[in-house]
Amino acid sequence: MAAADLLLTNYIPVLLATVVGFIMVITALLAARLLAPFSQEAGKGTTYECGMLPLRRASTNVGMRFYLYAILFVIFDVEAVFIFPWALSFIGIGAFAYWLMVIFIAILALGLGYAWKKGALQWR
Amino acid sequence: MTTEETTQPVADFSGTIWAEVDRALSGVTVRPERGLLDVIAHIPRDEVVTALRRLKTDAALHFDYLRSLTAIDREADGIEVVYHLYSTDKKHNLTVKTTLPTTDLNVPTATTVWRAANWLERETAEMFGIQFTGHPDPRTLLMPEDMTDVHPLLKSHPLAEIEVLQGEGMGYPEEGA
Amino acid sequence: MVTERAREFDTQDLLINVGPQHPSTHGVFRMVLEIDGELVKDVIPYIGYLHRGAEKLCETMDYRQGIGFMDRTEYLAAFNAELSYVMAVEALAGLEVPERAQWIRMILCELNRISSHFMFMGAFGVDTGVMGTPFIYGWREREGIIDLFEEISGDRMMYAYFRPGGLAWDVTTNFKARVREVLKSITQGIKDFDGLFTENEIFVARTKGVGYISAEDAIDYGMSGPSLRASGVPMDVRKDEPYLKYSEIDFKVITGEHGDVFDRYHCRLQELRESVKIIEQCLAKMPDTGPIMPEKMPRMLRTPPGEVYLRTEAPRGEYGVYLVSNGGNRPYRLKVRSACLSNLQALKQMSVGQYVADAILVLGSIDIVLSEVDR
Amino acid sequence: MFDRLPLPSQLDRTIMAGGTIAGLVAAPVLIVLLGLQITGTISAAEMVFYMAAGVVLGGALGAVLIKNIVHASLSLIATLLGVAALYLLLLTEFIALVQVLVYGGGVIILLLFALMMTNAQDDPIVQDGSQKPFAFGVAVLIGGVFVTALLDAQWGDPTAAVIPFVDFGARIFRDFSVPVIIVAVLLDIALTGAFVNARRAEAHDEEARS
Amino acid sequence: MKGIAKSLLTTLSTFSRKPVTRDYPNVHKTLPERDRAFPLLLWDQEIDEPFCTGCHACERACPVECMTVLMKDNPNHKSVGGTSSRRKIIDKFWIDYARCMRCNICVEVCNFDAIAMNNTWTGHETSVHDRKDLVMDLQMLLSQSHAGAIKEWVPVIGQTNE
Amino acid sequence: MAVTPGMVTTPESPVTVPVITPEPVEVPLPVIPGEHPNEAPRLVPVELRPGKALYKQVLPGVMQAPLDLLLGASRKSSLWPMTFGLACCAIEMIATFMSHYDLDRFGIVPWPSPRQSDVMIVAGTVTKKMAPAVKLLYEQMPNPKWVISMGACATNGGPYTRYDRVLQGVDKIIPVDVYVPGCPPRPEALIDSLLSLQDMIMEERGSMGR
Amino acid sequence: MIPIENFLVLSALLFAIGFYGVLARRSAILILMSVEIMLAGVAINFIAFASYLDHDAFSGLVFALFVITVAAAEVGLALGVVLRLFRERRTANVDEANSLKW
Amino acid sequence: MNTDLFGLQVNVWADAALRLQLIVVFMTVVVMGLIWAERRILGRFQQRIGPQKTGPFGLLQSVADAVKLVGKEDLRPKNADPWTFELAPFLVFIPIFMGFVIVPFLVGWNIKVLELGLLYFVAISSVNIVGWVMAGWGSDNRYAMIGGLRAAAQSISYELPLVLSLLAVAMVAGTLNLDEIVRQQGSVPYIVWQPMAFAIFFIAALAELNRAPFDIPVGESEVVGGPFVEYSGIRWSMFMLAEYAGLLIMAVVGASVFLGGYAWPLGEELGLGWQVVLVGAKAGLIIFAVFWIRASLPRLRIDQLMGYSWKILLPLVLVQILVNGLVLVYGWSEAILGVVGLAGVVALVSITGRAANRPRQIPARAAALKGEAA
Ligand code: SF4
Ligand code: SF4
Ligand code: SF4
Repeated sequence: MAAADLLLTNYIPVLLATVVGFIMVITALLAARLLAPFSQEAGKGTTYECGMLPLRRASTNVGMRFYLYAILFVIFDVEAVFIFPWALSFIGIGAFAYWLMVIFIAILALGLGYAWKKGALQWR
Repeated sequence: MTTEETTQPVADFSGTIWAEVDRALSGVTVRPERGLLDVIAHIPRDEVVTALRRLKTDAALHFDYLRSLTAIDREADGIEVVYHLYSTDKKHNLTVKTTLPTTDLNVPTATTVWRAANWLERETAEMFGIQFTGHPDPRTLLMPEDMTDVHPLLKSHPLAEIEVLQGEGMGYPEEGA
Repeated sequence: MVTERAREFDTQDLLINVGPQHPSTHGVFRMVLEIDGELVKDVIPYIGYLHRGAEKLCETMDYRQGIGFMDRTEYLAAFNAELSYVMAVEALAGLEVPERAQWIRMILCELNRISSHFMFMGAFGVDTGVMGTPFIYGWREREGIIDLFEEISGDRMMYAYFRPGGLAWDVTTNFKARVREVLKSITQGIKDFDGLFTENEIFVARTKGVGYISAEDAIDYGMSGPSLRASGVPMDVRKDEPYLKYSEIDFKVITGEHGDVFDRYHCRLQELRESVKIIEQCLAKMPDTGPIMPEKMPRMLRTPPGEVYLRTEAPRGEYGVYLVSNGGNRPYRLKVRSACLSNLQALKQMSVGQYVADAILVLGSIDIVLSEVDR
Repeated sequence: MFDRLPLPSQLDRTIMAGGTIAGLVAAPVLIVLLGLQITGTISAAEMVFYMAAGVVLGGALGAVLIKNIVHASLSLIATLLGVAALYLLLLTEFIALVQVLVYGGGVIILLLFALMMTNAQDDPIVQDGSQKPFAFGVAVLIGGVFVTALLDAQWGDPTAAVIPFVDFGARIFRDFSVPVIIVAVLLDIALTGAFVNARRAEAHDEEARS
Repeated sequence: MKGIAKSLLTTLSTFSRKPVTRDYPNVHKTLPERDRAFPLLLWDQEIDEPFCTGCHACERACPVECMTVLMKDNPNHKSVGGTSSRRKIIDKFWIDYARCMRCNICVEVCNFDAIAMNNTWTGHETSVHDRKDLVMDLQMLLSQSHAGAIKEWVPVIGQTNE
Repeated sequence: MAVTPGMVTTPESPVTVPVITPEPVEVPLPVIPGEHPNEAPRLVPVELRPGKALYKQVLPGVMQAPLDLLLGASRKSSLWPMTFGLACCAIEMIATFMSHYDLDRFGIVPWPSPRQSDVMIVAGTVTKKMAPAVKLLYEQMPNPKWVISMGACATNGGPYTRYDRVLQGVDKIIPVDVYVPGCPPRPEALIDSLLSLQDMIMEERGSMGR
Repeated sequence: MIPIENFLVLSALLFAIGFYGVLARRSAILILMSVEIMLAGVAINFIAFASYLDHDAFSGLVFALFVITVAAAEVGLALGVVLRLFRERRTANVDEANSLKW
Repeated sequence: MNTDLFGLQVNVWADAALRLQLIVVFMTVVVMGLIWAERRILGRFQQRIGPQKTGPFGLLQSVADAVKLVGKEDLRPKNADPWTFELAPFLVFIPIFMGFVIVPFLVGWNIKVLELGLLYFVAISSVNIVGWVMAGWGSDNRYAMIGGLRAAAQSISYELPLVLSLLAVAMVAGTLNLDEIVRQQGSVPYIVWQPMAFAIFFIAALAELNRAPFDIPVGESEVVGGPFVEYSGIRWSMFMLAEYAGLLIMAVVGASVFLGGYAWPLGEELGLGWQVVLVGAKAGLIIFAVFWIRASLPRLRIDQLMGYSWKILLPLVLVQILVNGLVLVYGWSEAILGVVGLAGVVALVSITGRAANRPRQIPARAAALKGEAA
């Protein structure tokens, strides 16, 4: 079998898993539809708010912190993306690749350090 | 029943802090009374907050702790507002009372003296219909927010009827049955 | 345009409604937290969801009938509540309580303090997020104490056992042995809690420096009990104005220094140990036999006109009963000075500027009993 | 009618209408694709390609057309994950997984946070700009030009080849060392830039509040 | 980390202990003698009639007013040729268990020792589907004592304030 | 209704019945006699609109029976109460969940949200201030749902009946399935009530479309 | 095997859709999303060429990787700008933010 | 395109479908078992019994719960956003389920051996967080909203330590193929060479699974169940299923990558029975530890939680990777790795302890706000 076919075959279960997962949820929902009683009572559609009627549509002022952490995550996620191929191949290339990665990580660590220093990691 | 009946002779204040209180409250109309465990000082309503502040700031008395604030409905004789004071370092007690006529239930707020008075006054206000003038947050405390005309602790406020759900023949029998 | 929008935006801080039905409000307390991100900007407490008129009803009850209602105002430490009430009646009526009854009252009250503190530990532990374990520890120890109470008084929570003048009936014959037995399991429980929390880094990180209140503020708000003592004010009615036999007992008033959540927790933990000590002393000093009621008790107790404000140290702080009599067999006016109400007032002071999670901890750390707050 | 039927409240009009339309559109396509596959006209890979392409294009269309921005971003997720499937079909396993890792986990969360900090707070519905028709024209033009050009060109019949992952890594770190460092610096700049921005915004908030 | 280890060990030690659970529906804990469930009326086994004379003392003393007492002339009184020395006897008696707060006051005020708190499990397992069923009438109040299951409530023997 | 004046009958008049003219009713708000006008509308009983399970409508009766049995059995073994303590009774309720009684043995575990709970244990005094919240929480529970009224207060106001801020029994606003007397009931009594609720569920399993 | 044209046409369409979004949308965040779509189209193109035509050099792959990387960085940075804009102007609409003196 | 399914030659599609069917059954059963076990174990930790009356030893408890949840009305609040609310269970559950594809249960019994299995695992497990945010946003509930945001913030913060700690092992193993990684541990499990990576993996896994002490998104005492407050019945049980399936996957992956899965200590040639016992025991150990921690530790606060990941775990795991690289590229002995790893664990412990025992202080901002409020 060609390498290409092999690769695609490998991912057949992944495709199927998506479908099966979907089917599972749908089946469960349908089963509930069949077995569960449904009614429309007056207060049922209200949002749970510890027994009080909700005041207005829930909206939230998401702190800037959440966003900062998300940026940090994206940046370091990308870093991880670079580390992955490196991790498996650097031995073959030798010390050069290793030190390249050290520099790479160091630069990013610098950024993290800067953010840390500036209090971006401090959740106030 | 009025408080006069329980008033002890004035000579009886030995061993209490009355002398100190009297000194601190010079200039304020105050009528002492010997209570069971401490001295009760009757102060007219207009002067009560001044007196309370003096009692708090006076170095020798230093009543920095408001134990309790409540009122007593004396029906025809008006409503008494009662302050129980305590000093956390001098460790002595004092009861301060002021009487409001039923026609005019107003008394200056003590929240300016102790923050502790805040909720206590709110409670007293809604329970007796007293107005604490100058109160920073005059909402109801225990009653629903839109019920400002019900004052359950007044003697005139009736108790509810017991709901009779007693099966056949389970109503209370007529008198003499 | 811009400024208008800005103003609009500023009022848009998220309001979350916590309670009246919320796992961590210990009953039907409700507070509205105004939060900015995760920080609490304002707390608006709402109480009164359990206002059921104990004071009003007691005005229609004779003194013995009122005891049951007192039980129910402070259901976690019913003995302590009963004690204040009956002592107020005794003070008004001028009754002398036999010595043995006083010792028994002391033991029972301290035991009740222990059980109440244990329940605090449990509920507080659950607030910090441990899955049930502390809750169960606390209730396990409480169950032991409750069993003892039940043997003595016949009920698990609402004992109705103290009477003006003494006790309703005598304790069981194996009382002392049973108390010792219970004390042993309590000691184990204290150890469990100590091990579970006191040094736990996460617990410490969550509680130290959180919910701070200074001694001055605490006094100004009229706080009392362990919540006040944690701020460093050694105010304890048992020491300052001893009642029962506390003057004959050697015990420390536990104070904290920092006035934060951890101190409030730790004060209670140490108070548990103190209470155990007190009970041990009481057991040693208590006479084995003797009367528990004064000789001549009227069938229907009447009090001379007068008034008394009687305070005792309940687990949550100063439980005061202000009793006004007009000479009948029932109070003319009864006011319960609730420690929780005053402690709760300081909630805003303590939790503003903290994280949402901390606000919950602060609420847990002042250990409220809603029926005492609302009565 | 909807009130009378013992319908669960959640199967309300939106979902029913949406689901019906989606089902009506998707079902025939799926059936055709399956039929083609079974009869051997197209390979399984091609079938998957068409499905993925449908998801990608549908998602992209949704992302640019839907008014509710949260829904638009949901739709974008479909596109980005579908693109990962396309990468897979292009036999680049690694890039596909990277796509899932970076976009599925990171960028989308970032976008959602940003959305929730802005419009989605109260009113997630946005109005599109007035240059819609113009934009439509330009887009059709560009798309048309590209597609005709692409279809016109003679691509021969090249076949895809699998690129071993290890070789790929070696290649990057041997031959592209300078770009890698540049990427690091770029990321750093993005990081600090974002922080500075966020800090300014926060400082502004403080000001506005006080 | 030491503290975390300590908490982990604490819970582990709990893990190794025996559960304290009482297997309730199968195992009933022995109730203490003084247990107070709900008030019951006692049956005078000697004369074969209730002790209760319907004197209303308990009814008046009950803080929650959950009792209703009706008395009648005792048909078994000596004066009419019976064996009992009770001139009056209980005619109808209701206690609303749904309202009773188990305060024991009715027991204390009764001069005839005619009422006692149920200290058996039957007094506790009383859940019903209709709250009217919680209003106990004379027959139900007497049945347990009549059968000999309940005699009198224990602490009354000791010193009480009556 | 009003009796129109001047309808006095004379012996000569054949009409002996006073004419009663209905007056137009203007106040749609239900008013409970003796209630504070602000409060009365909040205290009306919850409006029940029981729903039906689909299988009850589509399946023939024979096939329903095993499903009823299965559902009934599992519902009864997995009663999740909402943690809802109101007053003193709540302490005993919590005690019931604790190690000495351990309701988890019966599969009964408390959940904080009404959405995941099956049974509401009203443990304690329902004041009129709290009553709307109780009602709302009950309404927010998904069907099928049950209510246990625990303790004297929830059943009919208990010791506090005579205080007019207290609701005289929670069954004024929501339907109650099991009443547990006691003030507070022992934990065993609560377990007993849950067991009797389980029996009830098994008995009523066929009609349980609530 | 899937013909290469399929991928190329798809990428062109994606690019066009993204382009439409950039032009038609007013909310800055939505514009960024559209840019993401365009970049995805471009990356598909790169990879298609790399794996179909450039069997051993695969620079296209590396380029695609860099595209993804840069896109992520760009989103992070640009959203930062948008957020700041929003905080100061209370709007995320590019039309309203046309005066750049802040 | 045929492949080998337990000795039979079947079409790849059929093979995948069959194996997935097996997983569906297996997952359902194990998840139910896990829920039962959790309740029993937590019960023991609290000196009580746990489910007991439903079926023998309460074994049917989870079944009863599941059936009941199916027969429970399935609500959606009126104001909820229909699309997000409806789609959230799918988005949460499907990625978790897809994660099963690479889990190396036993020799030949995993669904597929992917060359980039580890990368696949980390990539796919990061997707479901979108579902959490959707559930939170769509419910129109403040608790849910806050819970969803917290979940997202927490998950992205701990994703990196998780990924990188797995990567550290992959470096030593020289492959991302999970099966291969397990096989290489025939004699020594990687926990010996990479103890710190394991510690970090465990902590990060706890956080990813929203398990105590990192359960702030679902913390009962704060947000009453987090993003799922408004979900009832079957949808809610989908979330639960996903949660426990995630726990299962994480435990098996952890057991395979660090504890040697089915290979250690006796090599992979063992019979199926022994392999089941080995994997079960190792995964069970991890799961037990999770439950144990749940019964003992308080919840962290959000700032502490985020800080812990970014300030402590991430730097440490980066150092671990660089050290691994150094040792590997210069061909030093693996023992160095073990020693360094142990030192790392010590560092982790002491830094954690130090971080927790900061001196008490009132934050300046809190003080300022307090002034405002007073
Ligand atoms: S029980 Fe006792 S007090 Fe009550 S009516 Fe009968 S005899 Fe009188
Ligand atoms: S026990 Fe108390 S409440 Fe109950 S009937 Fe007797 S007196 Fe009334
Ligand atoms: S029934 Fe009794 S114990 Fe229960 S809430 Fe009411 S007063 Fe408290």
